Amino acid sequence: MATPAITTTATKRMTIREALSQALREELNRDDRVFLMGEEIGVWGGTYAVTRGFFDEFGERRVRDTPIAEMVIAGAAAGAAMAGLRPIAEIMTINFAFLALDAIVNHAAKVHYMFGGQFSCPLVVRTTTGGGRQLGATHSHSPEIIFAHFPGLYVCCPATASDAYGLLKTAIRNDNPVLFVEHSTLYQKRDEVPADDPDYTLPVGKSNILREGKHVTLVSFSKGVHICLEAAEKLAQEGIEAEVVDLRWLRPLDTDLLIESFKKTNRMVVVEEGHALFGVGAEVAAQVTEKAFDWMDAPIKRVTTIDAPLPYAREIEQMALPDANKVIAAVKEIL
Amino acid sequence: MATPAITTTATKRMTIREALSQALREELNRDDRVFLMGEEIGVWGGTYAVTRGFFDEFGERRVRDTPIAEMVIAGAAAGAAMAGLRPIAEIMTINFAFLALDAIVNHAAKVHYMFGGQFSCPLVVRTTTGGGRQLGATHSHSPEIIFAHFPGLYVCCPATASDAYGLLKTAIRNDNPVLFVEHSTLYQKRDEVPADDPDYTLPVGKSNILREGKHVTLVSFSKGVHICLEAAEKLAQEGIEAEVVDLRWLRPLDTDLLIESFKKTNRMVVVEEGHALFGVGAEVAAQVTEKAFDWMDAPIKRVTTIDAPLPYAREIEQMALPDANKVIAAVKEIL
Amino acid sequence: MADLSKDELLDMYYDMVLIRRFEEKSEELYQQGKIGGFLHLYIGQEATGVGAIRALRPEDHFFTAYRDHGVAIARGIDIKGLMAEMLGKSTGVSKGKGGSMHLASREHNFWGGYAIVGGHLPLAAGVALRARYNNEDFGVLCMMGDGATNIGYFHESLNLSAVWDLPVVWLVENNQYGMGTAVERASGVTEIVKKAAAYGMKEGPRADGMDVLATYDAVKEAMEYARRTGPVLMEALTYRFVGHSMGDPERYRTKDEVREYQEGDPIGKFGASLTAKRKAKKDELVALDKKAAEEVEAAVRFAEESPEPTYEDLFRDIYV
Amino acid sequence: MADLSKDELLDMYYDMVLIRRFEEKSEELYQQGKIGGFLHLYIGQEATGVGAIRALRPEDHFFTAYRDHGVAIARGIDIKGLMAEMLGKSTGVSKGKGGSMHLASREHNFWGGYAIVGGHLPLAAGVALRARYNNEDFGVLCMMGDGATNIGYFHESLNLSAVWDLPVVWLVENNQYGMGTAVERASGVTEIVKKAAAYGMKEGPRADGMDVLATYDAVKEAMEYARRTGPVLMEALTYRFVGHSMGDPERYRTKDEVREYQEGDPIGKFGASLTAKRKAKKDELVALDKKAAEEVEAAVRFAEESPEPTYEDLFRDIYV
Ligand SMILES: Cc1ncc(C[n+]2csc(CCOP(=O)(O)OP(=O)(O)O)c2C)c(N)n1
Ligand SMILES: Cc1ncc(C[n+]2csc(CCOP(=O)(O)OP(=O)(O)O)c2C)c(N)n1
Ligand SMILES: [Mg+2]
Ligand SMILES: [Mg+2]
Repeated sequence: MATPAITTTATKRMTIREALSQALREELNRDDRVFLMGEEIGVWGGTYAVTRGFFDEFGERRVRDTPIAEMVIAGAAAGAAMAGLRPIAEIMTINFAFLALDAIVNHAAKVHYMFGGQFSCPLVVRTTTGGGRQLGATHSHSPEIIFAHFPGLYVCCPATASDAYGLLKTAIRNDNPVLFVEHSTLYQKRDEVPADDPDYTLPVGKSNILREGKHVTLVSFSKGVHICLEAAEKLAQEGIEAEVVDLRWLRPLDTDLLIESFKKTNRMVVVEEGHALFGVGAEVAAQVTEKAFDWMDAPIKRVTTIDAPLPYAREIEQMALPDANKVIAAVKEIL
Repeated sequence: MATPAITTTATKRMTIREALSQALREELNRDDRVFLMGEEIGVWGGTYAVTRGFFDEFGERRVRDTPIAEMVIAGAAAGAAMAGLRPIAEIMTINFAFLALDAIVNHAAKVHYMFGGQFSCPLVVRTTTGGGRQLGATHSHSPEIIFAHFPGLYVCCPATASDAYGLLKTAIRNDNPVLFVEHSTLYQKRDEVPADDPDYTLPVGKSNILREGKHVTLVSFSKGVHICLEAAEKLAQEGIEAEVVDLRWLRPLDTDLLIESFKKTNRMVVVEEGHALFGVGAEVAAQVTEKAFDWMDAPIKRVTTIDAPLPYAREIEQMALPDANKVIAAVKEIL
Repeated sequence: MADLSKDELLDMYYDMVLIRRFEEKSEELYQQGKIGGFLHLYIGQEATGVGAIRALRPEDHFFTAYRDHGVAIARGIDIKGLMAEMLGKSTGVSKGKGGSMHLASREHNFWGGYAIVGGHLPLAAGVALRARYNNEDFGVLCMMGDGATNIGYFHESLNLSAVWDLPVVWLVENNQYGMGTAVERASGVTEIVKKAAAYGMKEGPRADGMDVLATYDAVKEAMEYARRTGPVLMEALTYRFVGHSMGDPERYRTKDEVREYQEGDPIGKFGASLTAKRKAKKDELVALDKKAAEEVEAAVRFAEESPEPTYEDLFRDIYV
Repeated sequence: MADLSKDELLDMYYDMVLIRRFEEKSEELYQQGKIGGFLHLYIGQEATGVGAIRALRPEDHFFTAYRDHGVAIARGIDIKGLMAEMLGKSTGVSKGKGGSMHLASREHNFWGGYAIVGGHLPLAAGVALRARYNNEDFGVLCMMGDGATNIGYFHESLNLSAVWDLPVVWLVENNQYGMGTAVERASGVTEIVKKAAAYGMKEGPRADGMDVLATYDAVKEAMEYARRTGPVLMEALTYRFVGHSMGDPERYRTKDEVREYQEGDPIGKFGASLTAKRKAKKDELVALDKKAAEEVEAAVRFAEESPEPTYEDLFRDIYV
């Protein structure tokens, strides 16, 4: 197991939402340079209620409601970061971050390099991703790869409450711009979060093995991790032991653990909620073929959202998304 | 060879710039619904001179200079397309298309689906891509994949004058939104273009074999194709025969020809000017492992721009980009 | 009462009531889990939508954001297809793919419901461009919320429309909040029509959006100007009586504030003025009320009985 | 002559001349292939840059677009590091990675040179936010071209600065064209300061950007207002005597128009007024001219002799 052993510290069971709130609250308390800005994070309490109560607790200096203006939310936060503050900008959903792509990729992620290292941009952009909520084609994207493609940025996609807690702190304390992508259907997921170490962080760009197994390696991030765990559970009942790797970060993309795992299992399924074309599965497959070619017993399978926009109607939307059954089917194809 | 045999028609030797101009001129003359809009396409004559003279020839109704406002250039063109016109919007470079990502991906590419097929959006967005011109980090991206990831859109990346001519006509006459990506350093490339058929078009989503060979398959698109051809030429001198596949389109992505080729050569190098992570090489490698696993004698290699922003300084910028020598080195690693 | 006949006035009243019943029913169906996604109700804003749409000619075109049920009804789209859409059925106006936020009907020149704030503004400019390009005599009415006037799309679209003299009425439904953010917390200027000055554009009126006839008159005049001359930016001052969408904690306004506005209910007010001005008798209005409720029930039945889209439909209409 | 001493006035004159010589030299080096990429010269606009920058305090901050050499020089950045940057050398202010469009110097609070039109406006707002957040007494001067005022970034940034009372002077260098597009072909309003009305923002003056002291006075006053109260939108009316960048076919304006402006050359005009008002003798100015030429030559020598960045540098400074 690659996770820093958290068994030595006291833990508390909480939801991802609570873990994120706690991380934010602690960081706001720790460092006056840290502040939040974004749509509906203040008076409303956050559309996903992560910042509920913060406006009263920290006041409007630290918790800043903004106009609906994603370009300047990301861009002004980047400027404040360059000037020495530690902004956490919230873009309500990653779909709206399309409008902030230039500010994030061409500005936040480039100023350090482009000016020869004179400026840094310790910015966190928090946002939510994912389909499955009947929001239709424009509101259901999982397009993390279009950000993670670009050097200069980090992209972090936590799947559990303890990771959400540790990784958000990592992101806030890191001196580089980080796109921090939460999954809109995971906020109620619960697990054990370190409870006595306000300095608990996790390393940048390190993946994690969440379940050990020897027959097949399942690789994912964000919600896909839970799909993999569910599939692994069911596969175990048939005697198939799946190892589950949580990438945690799409940039830097750590393929060491999964390749190690693959060298043991010789089989792999990559699961993601984005579309397949130029997706995470593609990259993982390419790296595995390149670095572990001699261990390949079967092609690497990908389980993704189908190659269509997401529709509104409930049933067919669910059919379009990855799920445990599709993962199980993919595993069986290559076993 | 998969290209429609153009030897039966008369041809004329011209540059990509001339081929594009001619295609545009012919389509403007053929169909009054076709018009151009974009920055500096009129009075200036186009920053890459593709539309030089058009403003005088067709007038400001058909050749419309716009403010510097990429969101509305793409978005208003999409609206005009929905209303039955056939706009060709020009975004000066694909870097500026970051600002139009939402208009292109969330609107142009989604209206047909999202409203149950009621509207169509026969829009062409022409733009230029590529590094190597000392323009620095924000102006040197080759981010085609971030558009091609999304269903609802077509992405076309011609490499030769005859393709530029035929594919641009295809794009204009097609009823779907097409991002048409020209390479800023290829405008002076010359080849034979069909000269007596104003209805010459090429199929959507069909790749093309530009050189036959049996030892290795080189796959690319846009400028990478010329890098591959140069590499193939040099390899031939050493007795290594490389087959060169031009993808032409990144969406739909046609992997039939390259897989066929791979089944013959059992070795492949994919070349692209974008960054590697989640790039075209990743996708091709993933598909080949999946569909031609039994023919794999070696891992698939990728030659891409390095994983760093592009710098200004000439020499090191060139070092950062793919070139024929890197392709040759990659080939030799897997032979 | 404007230039409207008794029948037209009663039609407008009926539309307002129909919207109200439709929205109440939608809320119920949402709570039953039959409608999913986000649901943005039009309750309180009926006068704006009905007055504005009524000012259009059939050949005019219309765009709005996700708060689109009311205007879709006002435009005369059969509520069966609307309700079916909300329930995600294949008989819905968008075949169940769009949902509540993406109602559209090509035959009504009703281009939809768009859920990216400001994203439809350039599309509206593009449709308006056709009028100039082909020298056609139509205008485009593009509605948006107050919050949408702070996004880049607004700026680029209004400016282009001004430079190209496009026939668009940019109608801001100023309901005083974008989600929970009051206009003055989001916009440097609270009189949104003042933004016209940045484009040398005609500054239209700030119409009383709780008064259907005032809105009608103002939009009609603006549309005439737009068709003939060029774009207009105007407002309708209105208020939503319910949350932004389902599950809004409504911490940003007081119950008293809401109550005060509810007392000026646009439907009640319009009904009262119709009877006062002897355009309608009380029982005529009551009958219309009943008819609306029945029409909504029938629509729900239709929607409930309609088939869902199938797996195959997922792959239809991605490309032409 | 404003509140400036003789030394300061001569300094300003020197800066303007130094910019002119630097730019002429740059053009030459571009033609020799020693400078690459795009090159946007400041010739004709010197008075705007020098007047505006001189109005800043050292603790104020500065942002501009890609037409940045002139202002970098005016801000007192050693031209050796600037010229080395233009030649892509590792001794350049941005270590050869930024080039002509991305000059910056942290120690001068000179945040660069940005090549995405409008992209630096939110960054400037963000730096200004620090002043309010920490209750610090500085302002931010953010320059942009006339063409940049039509992009979404402009709208969102100006609005946010207004809502948050940020200490920014938004200074539009109105040289009448964005590339080849005249202001009136790109903007619904040609008096760009009128756009302030959309944000309830202070409308600053349209200063004579060909007059260094007029620009100085106007920016100084605006900066004082900004530091104390909030943002200002102002213009400097100026003109570029040369093409937008190298290789501009200049089909969009006549030679006569250019000649007319050249007759009002800001350097000649300022020099003449200095001698007329007995602030300087003619030969003092000639001496400064000569000194500037020598300084430029020395900078070129420095740059040419400097090493290029190496392959390893490609991978430096991607992340902190
Ligand atoms: C680009 C974008 N950013 C954020 C959102 C989330 N969002 C949906 S509605 C809304 C408020 C819009 O307010 P307003 O324009 O006043 O319209 P109203 O809901 O009051 O009708 C927000 C922030 C979005 N859909 N799109
Ligand atoms: C977003 C974006 N679109 C287009 C361009 C290409 N471009 C570079 S400079 C320029 C003109 C800008 O004009 P203006 O703002 O008036 O500045 P000036 O060059 O006159 O100083 C354009 C269109 C760009 N760099 N960025
Ligand atoms: Mg509102
Ligand atoms: Mg200009």
